[in-house]
Amino acid sequence: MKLVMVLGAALMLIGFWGLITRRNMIKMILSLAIAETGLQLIMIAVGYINGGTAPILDSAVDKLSAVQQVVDPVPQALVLTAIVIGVAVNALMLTFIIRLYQKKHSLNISDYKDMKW
Amino acid sequence: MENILITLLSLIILVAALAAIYLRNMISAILASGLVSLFASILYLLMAAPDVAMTEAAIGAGLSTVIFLLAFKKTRDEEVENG
Amino acid sequence: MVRKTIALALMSGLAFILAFILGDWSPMERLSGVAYDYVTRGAADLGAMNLVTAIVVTYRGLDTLGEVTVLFLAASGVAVLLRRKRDEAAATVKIKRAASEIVTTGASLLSPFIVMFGAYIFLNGHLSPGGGFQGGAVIASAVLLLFLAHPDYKLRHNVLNIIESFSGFTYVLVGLLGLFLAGGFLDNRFLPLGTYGTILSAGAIPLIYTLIGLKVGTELAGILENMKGRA
Amino acid sequence: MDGIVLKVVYAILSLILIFNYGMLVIGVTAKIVARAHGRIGPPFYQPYIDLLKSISMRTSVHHGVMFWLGPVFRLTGGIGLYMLIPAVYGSEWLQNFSFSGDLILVIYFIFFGMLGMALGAGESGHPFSAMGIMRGLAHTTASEVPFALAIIAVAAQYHTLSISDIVAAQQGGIGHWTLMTNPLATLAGMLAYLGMMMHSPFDLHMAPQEIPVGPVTEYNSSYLALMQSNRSIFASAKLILFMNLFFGGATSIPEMVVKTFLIFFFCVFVGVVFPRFRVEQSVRWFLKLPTMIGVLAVVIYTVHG
Amino acid sequence: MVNPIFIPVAALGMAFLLPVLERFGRKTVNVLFFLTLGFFTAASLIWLNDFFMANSPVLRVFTAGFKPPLSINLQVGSQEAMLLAAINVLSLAGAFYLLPHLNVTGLKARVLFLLFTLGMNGLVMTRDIFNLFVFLEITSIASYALIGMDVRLKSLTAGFKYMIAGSLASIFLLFGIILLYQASGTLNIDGMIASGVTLNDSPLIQGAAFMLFLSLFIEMKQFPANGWALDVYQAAHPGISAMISAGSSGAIFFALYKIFPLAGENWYLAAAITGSTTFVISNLIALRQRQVTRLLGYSSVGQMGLLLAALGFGFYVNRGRDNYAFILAALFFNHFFAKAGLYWIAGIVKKERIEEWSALRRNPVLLFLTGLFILALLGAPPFAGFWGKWALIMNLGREDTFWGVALLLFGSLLEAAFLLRWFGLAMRGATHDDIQPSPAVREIFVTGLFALISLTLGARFGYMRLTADLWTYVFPLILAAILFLFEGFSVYLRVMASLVVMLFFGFYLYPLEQGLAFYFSLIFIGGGLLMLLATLYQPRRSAGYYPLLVLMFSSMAVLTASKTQLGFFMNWELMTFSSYLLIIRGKKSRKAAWLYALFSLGGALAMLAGFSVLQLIRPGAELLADLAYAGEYGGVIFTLISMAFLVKVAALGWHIWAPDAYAEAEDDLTAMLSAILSKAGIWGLLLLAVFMGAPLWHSLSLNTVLGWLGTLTAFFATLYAIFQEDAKRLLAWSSIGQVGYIVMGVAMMSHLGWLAALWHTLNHFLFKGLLFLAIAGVIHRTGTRNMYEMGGLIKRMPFTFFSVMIGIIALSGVPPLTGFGGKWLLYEALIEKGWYLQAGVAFFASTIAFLYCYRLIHAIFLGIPKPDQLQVREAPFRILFPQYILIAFIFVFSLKPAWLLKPLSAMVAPYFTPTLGWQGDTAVSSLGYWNGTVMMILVVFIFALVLLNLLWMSRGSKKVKPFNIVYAAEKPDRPQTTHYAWHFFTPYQRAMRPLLKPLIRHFWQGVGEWTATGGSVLRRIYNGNGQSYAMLILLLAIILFALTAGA
Repeated sequence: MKLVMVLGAALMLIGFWGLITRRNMIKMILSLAIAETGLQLIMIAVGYINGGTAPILDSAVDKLSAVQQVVDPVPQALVLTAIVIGVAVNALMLTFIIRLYQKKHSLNISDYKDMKW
Repeated sequence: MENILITLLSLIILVAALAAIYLRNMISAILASGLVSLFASILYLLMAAPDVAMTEAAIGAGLSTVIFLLAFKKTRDEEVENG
Repeated sequence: MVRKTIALALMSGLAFILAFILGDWSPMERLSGVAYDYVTRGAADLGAMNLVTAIVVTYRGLDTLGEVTVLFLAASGVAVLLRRKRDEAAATVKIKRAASEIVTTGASLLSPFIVMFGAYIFLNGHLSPGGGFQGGAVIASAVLLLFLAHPDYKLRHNVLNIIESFSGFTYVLVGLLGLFLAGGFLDNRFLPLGTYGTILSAGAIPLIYTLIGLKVGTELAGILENMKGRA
Repeated sequence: MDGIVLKVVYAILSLILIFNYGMLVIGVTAKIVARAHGRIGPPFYQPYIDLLKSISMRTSVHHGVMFWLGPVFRLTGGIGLYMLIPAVYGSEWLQNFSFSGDLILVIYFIFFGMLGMALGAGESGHPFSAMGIMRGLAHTTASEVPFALAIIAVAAQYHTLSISDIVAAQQGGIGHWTLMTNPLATLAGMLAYLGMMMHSPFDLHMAPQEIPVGPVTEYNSSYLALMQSNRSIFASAKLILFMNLFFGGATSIPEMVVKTFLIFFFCVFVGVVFPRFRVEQSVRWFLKLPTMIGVLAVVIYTVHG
Repeated sequence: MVNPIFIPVAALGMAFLLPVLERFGRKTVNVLFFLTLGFFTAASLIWLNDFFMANSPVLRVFTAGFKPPLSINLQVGSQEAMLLAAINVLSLAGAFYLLPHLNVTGLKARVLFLLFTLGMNGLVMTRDIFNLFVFLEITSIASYALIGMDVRLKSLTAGFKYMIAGSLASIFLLFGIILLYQASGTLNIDGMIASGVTLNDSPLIQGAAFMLFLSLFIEMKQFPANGWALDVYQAAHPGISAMISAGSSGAIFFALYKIFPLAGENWYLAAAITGSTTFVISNLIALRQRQVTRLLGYSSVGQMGLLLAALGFGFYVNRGRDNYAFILAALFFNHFFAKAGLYWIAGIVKKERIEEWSALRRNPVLLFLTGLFILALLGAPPFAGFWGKWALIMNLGREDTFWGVALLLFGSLLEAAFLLRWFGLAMRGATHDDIQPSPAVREIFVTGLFALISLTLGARFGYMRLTADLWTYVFPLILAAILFLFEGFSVYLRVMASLVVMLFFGFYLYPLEQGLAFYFSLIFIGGGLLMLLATLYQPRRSAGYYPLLVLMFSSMAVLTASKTQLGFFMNWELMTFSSYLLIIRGKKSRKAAWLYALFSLGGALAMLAGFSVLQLIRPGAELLADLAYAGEYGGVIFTLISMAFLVKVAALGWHIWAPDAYAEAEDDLTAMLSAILSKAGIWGLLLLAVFMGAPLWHSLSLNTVLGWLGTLTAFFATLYAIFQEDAKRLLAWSSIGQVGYIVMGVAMMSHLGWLAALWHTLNHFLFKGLLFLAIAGVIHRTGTRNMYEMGGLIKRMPFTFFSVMIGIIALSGVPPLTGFGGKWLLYEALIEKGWYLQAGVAFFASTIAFLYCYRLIHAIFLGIPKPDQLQVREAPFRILFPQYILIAFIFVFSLKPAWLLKPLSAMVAPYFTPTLGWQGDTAVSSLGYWNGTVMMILVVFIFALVLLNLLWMSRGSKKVKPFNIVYAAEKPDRPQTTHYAWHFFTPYQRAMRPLLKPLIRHFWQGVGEWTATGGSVLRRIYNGNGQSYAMLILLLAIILFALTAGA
């Protein structure tokens, strides 16, 4: 699972890199989304137990010995929430971009420097 | 076997992520980021997280991509209109 | 160039930090802490097979309510931001190219089934993977399909609004029922836990997940509609 | 009560003495200077004549209350100053009112007359009188500095500010004079004295040649008379002060006359030799050499503790 | 008791339902909206009452019927109740304020607002860390939408930048949460704290803490990751900014406070460093800011930094939060209400640039509220910030954390600089247009409500701090409040009321004081009464004048009765602020008042630092008398505390404010400043000397330094005085110089020296009051302060002339009037002490004083009258009357110096063995003697004699008119250049040129410019690019990592 951990960290770094180097605002949001995905991978990896099964106590998993079999359900619950929240925020951000675009007809973040200092 | 799959997926995800950032064509970039989510959801499945996998596939890969595309369309349409 | 250099420096710093933190990370060996409790007593407590569902809907129900709220907020925010003044709306009316007939017909045929599928997902949330959010997203994709097929398709606002409000409000009410009839806010046990493993089990979990599914579906649909822009 | 009446009587006698002495010193000095220049010069009683002339002038004008009061202040200042200085050491009737204040009082009282004078002249409205006053005041502030330093050095030396005590400490021969025991202070004091006498080369504010009108010429008749009387009293008082401070004081009237005359002649002599300074020149001059000497005198005692 | 779960229930139920209810009309929606907010407020107020009045147990809510850590739990205890009450009151008031804005953007805006409120409530109540994240998201998303909802370019841009920052922060937060979860196996905050998991220093756990706190530091808008916040504050609707700056920042701060026990020691320090740096730097950058809302943004960010610093220090130095709860609460609520109020006012005024705020001038209510909130932000008493700052600095001192003291005090000074400049422009800026702010009743109501809350909170916090002599310390405020009721009545009534309350206060203080304290309070109160009488000469007085005057005088009097450091400092600040508010009433006194306030505050902060050093050596010391135990730190403490006093006496180096302030303040006020206010500094120096004696700095006696300072002040100020053209400025310099003599006297630490100082204190009050009042009368009649524009007024204003003449004779120290007494005592003392050189310089100074004395009286009263002043009348009786009372005192003490000197001698006797004896009326020192009585009689006698003589001799004298000089057919461009009174002492100036270089002014100007330049360089990092802001956030991450990883 270390591999997923590394992947998650790499995705986060790629996301941050995109965030601070891409001038296009949609790209910036995309980068953020990628970073979020990376983080979610990390979260799931944290909850993973080698060889564990999904935390669903169906016929495959014995209710009594479940503790030895299933992976940690808590990170999964958290990621579930995180994904939805992430999409919600992304949607709102994109809305901002649409509105901004209507004002200045540019997607370049450095065109929006009216306020500074 | 599983490890090889995970490695493969990881590579694909990384490439897709880099593509999402570096592709000039915005639609391709958005689709690439959708791919990231999609393959991530497969990873989730492999990591015994089917709930998350479903969510990621439906919301992260599906809806999210659509929203990006819609937003992109909105910011291009008007450019044409006003251009 | 300077910017790039700075960015590179920042990234290497960040990479170092991540490496430092995750360097000696090792996967969990076995369940501990609260997860242990959830796994050992979750099924007995709540009667849900899917432990993630048990956590999402009941144990950490407040989070989920908050999550729904976040989505609701985002939808409201998108709506507020993209609201059109009357004159603005009139000015941008334009004829959009209609999709091909196959697509149109297909969409009309498919969308009820997709909605059904969504409903299935959230109704079985306590038994199998999936739940309100996934189901809601699926429902929203039905709406998306309709949009694709009919570019000037208008949602029936009132219906959508009422469903959204109703499901949200009921969700809160159900939570209150938990408070008054059972152990606490969002406690699912004010309804009988039923037979373990059947669809009508796990107390109010299916009910709550249904409400969430409806709410999420309508909210996502709302977002999509607003982003698409009303013609 | 008896004591006070006696003191007043003594004071009046002392005043009469010093007034005439001052008149004579001025007259004699004028004569000597004239001789030195190779002129005949006025008679030594010329000051008396001038005074009488002023008093008996028919035409008399004034510019207002302050103008009117100016000479009064001036003469009060002169008389008051004299009253605060014991003229002759050991003589009961020439002690004046020196019991009412020490050196500090004396040096501050010098300003009383000046201020009144300046106010009076100011009211005349003539720009030149204002200018003269400006110069005089500016000059005084500078020349008083080394003097004050000298006084401080003397006070530090004798651990007293009482003039009588300072004189007492100098009794017993020339070797005990401040001149000998504290030459730096004496030097600073005597340089300051040149300025304080407002005699040439430090007499720009009087400026009899360049400026045809000034504070003194603004005044006439009886006003001028008051000022003339003051000049004799005030000058003598200052002479006596310097004598007391630096030259051992006097135990008898003749000693006083000799000593003060010599001191006065010192300044007359300097005035004959040196040309006149401009205001800023004289201010700077006083703030440089004499002040440095004074500071040195003071620092010695500061260091000694 | 209301179950806390009903807050989210009500909020969500209503939010979900509102879209359906829209069809019933806006009114219904509004009613329901406000009902919900009202419910929040009511519930939290009930909790507040329960916890503070009824001591109820902490409310704990377990959702889902399971105990934590299985389920999420909410908690409401006393701290939460306070926060909730504040937040919900803010929301209710803010919604009321924002009502038109919400109406414009439609129904959904109400939903956003409601959920925003819910988010803040949740942040406060929840005890689950992931739930915290959810509520943080709710709050953030609601605020993004609220910011952007007016779809203006600026607010959209700002909102977008905020969202990027917020997204980054939430990524970090989530990262931290999951790592913490892995380490502790729980998400419950209490559980985590209890498990002590973060004490482990494995990289994973340290990384978890790092991510967690990094995220919250970003949300707390810490430097340099705060560019987005500034844009938000600038661009958003001020009503929204108020909600964010006070509400959500506050809630986030509380969240941080909640989880801070998770932090390890390295984080305590990191928080302290980051917070104080943010505080200093944002205030520094704000110096160059002209945009009101952005200025407030910098201030908000700075305040967040202060809070974070206080939190960090609290743990760092104290290893616990007990002492710091008070501090945090005070600082927090102070900022909370004041900043919200200021944003609201900004929304009412609708002027972007601070220069345009002069429009406030005609709206006293708004001006009053603005001033009140600014004072609160500056930590003026009685606002909560004052108590918080005091306690914080004292605690830091106790814990030997002086770099914190230095940073925080420096930051406070910078904050004062820009806030007061803004206030000055509002109060006295040039008016640009006539568009007046037209506040709605609604807006004024909520702003006024917050002002009231600020005051009440201040009183509450003060009540907790002022344990001893409470009534004495707050008396001045009560008096001012009483007088406030008389505003709007005629001047006579107001003066009468002022006199009555001051007299009452005098009677109250009378039994409390003796000795020196009595003497000074006599000057403060008695002098105040006299000066109050003099104010009658101006028939019209703007609002607030008398309350402030009484506040100034009575707080000065309290200084003499203060036993505790806090009481002293409080009244010192009261005096400073009231005098600042008085000075700024002068027509052109904006800059002067600003300088005055800055120097005074700088001094006051130094005093604070001094007291905090004392805490180090004597922890918990509250009494002024504890200064006596300063020991080896005596030198430092003395130096620091004396700064405040040196500023007030305008000692050389700290005098920059004085000439301008004295010159530009209203004429009668100048008399009070010079005659009375400067004595407060003298009182302070005496106090220091009483308690600390003559402390050493290494081997140098600080009293020698002080002595030289006084000497040089006397000298240079006098020198400057003679070259002034403005009568008030001349007297101002003179005043500085004269007080320099008093400082010398105090510094001598001997019986005679103190006698000299005390004598001169009263005497300076008498003659400088006299002179300034007389000049006020002249200015009143002639309308000019330039002396060369006057002349010959002796004929038109003889009574005033007499006043001035007596004044300058007393000033110059010419016998026989009182001035000489001071000089005599001073020189006797100096020579006795062995300060010969100082005596020489002092003497030089006092001779120079003749020049300006003469200048003053000559240029104004003598010489030729100006053609346009031929009809000038004598000054009004109402201003002459107090002058003649002063003259009467001068004569009495001239004739019988013993009447004053003997009691003074008795007052000084407890401290030094008397070296001044008496023989009848003759005062005898170890060196000399002085009989003022005989002197007076002698001079009067001789004077009378000579006068009679002249009267007789000049009986035929004729009065003639003075002649005028002519311009010889030439009309000069600047007629004054041909006037002899113009540049009167030019030759002297030439002679003194080397001494006249304004080195000190240049020094301070340099300090100011370099500071401002520093600000403008630093603010370049806020280049407006959202992407750069993201980079700065990552930079903060790296900085924080470097700061914390070392441990």
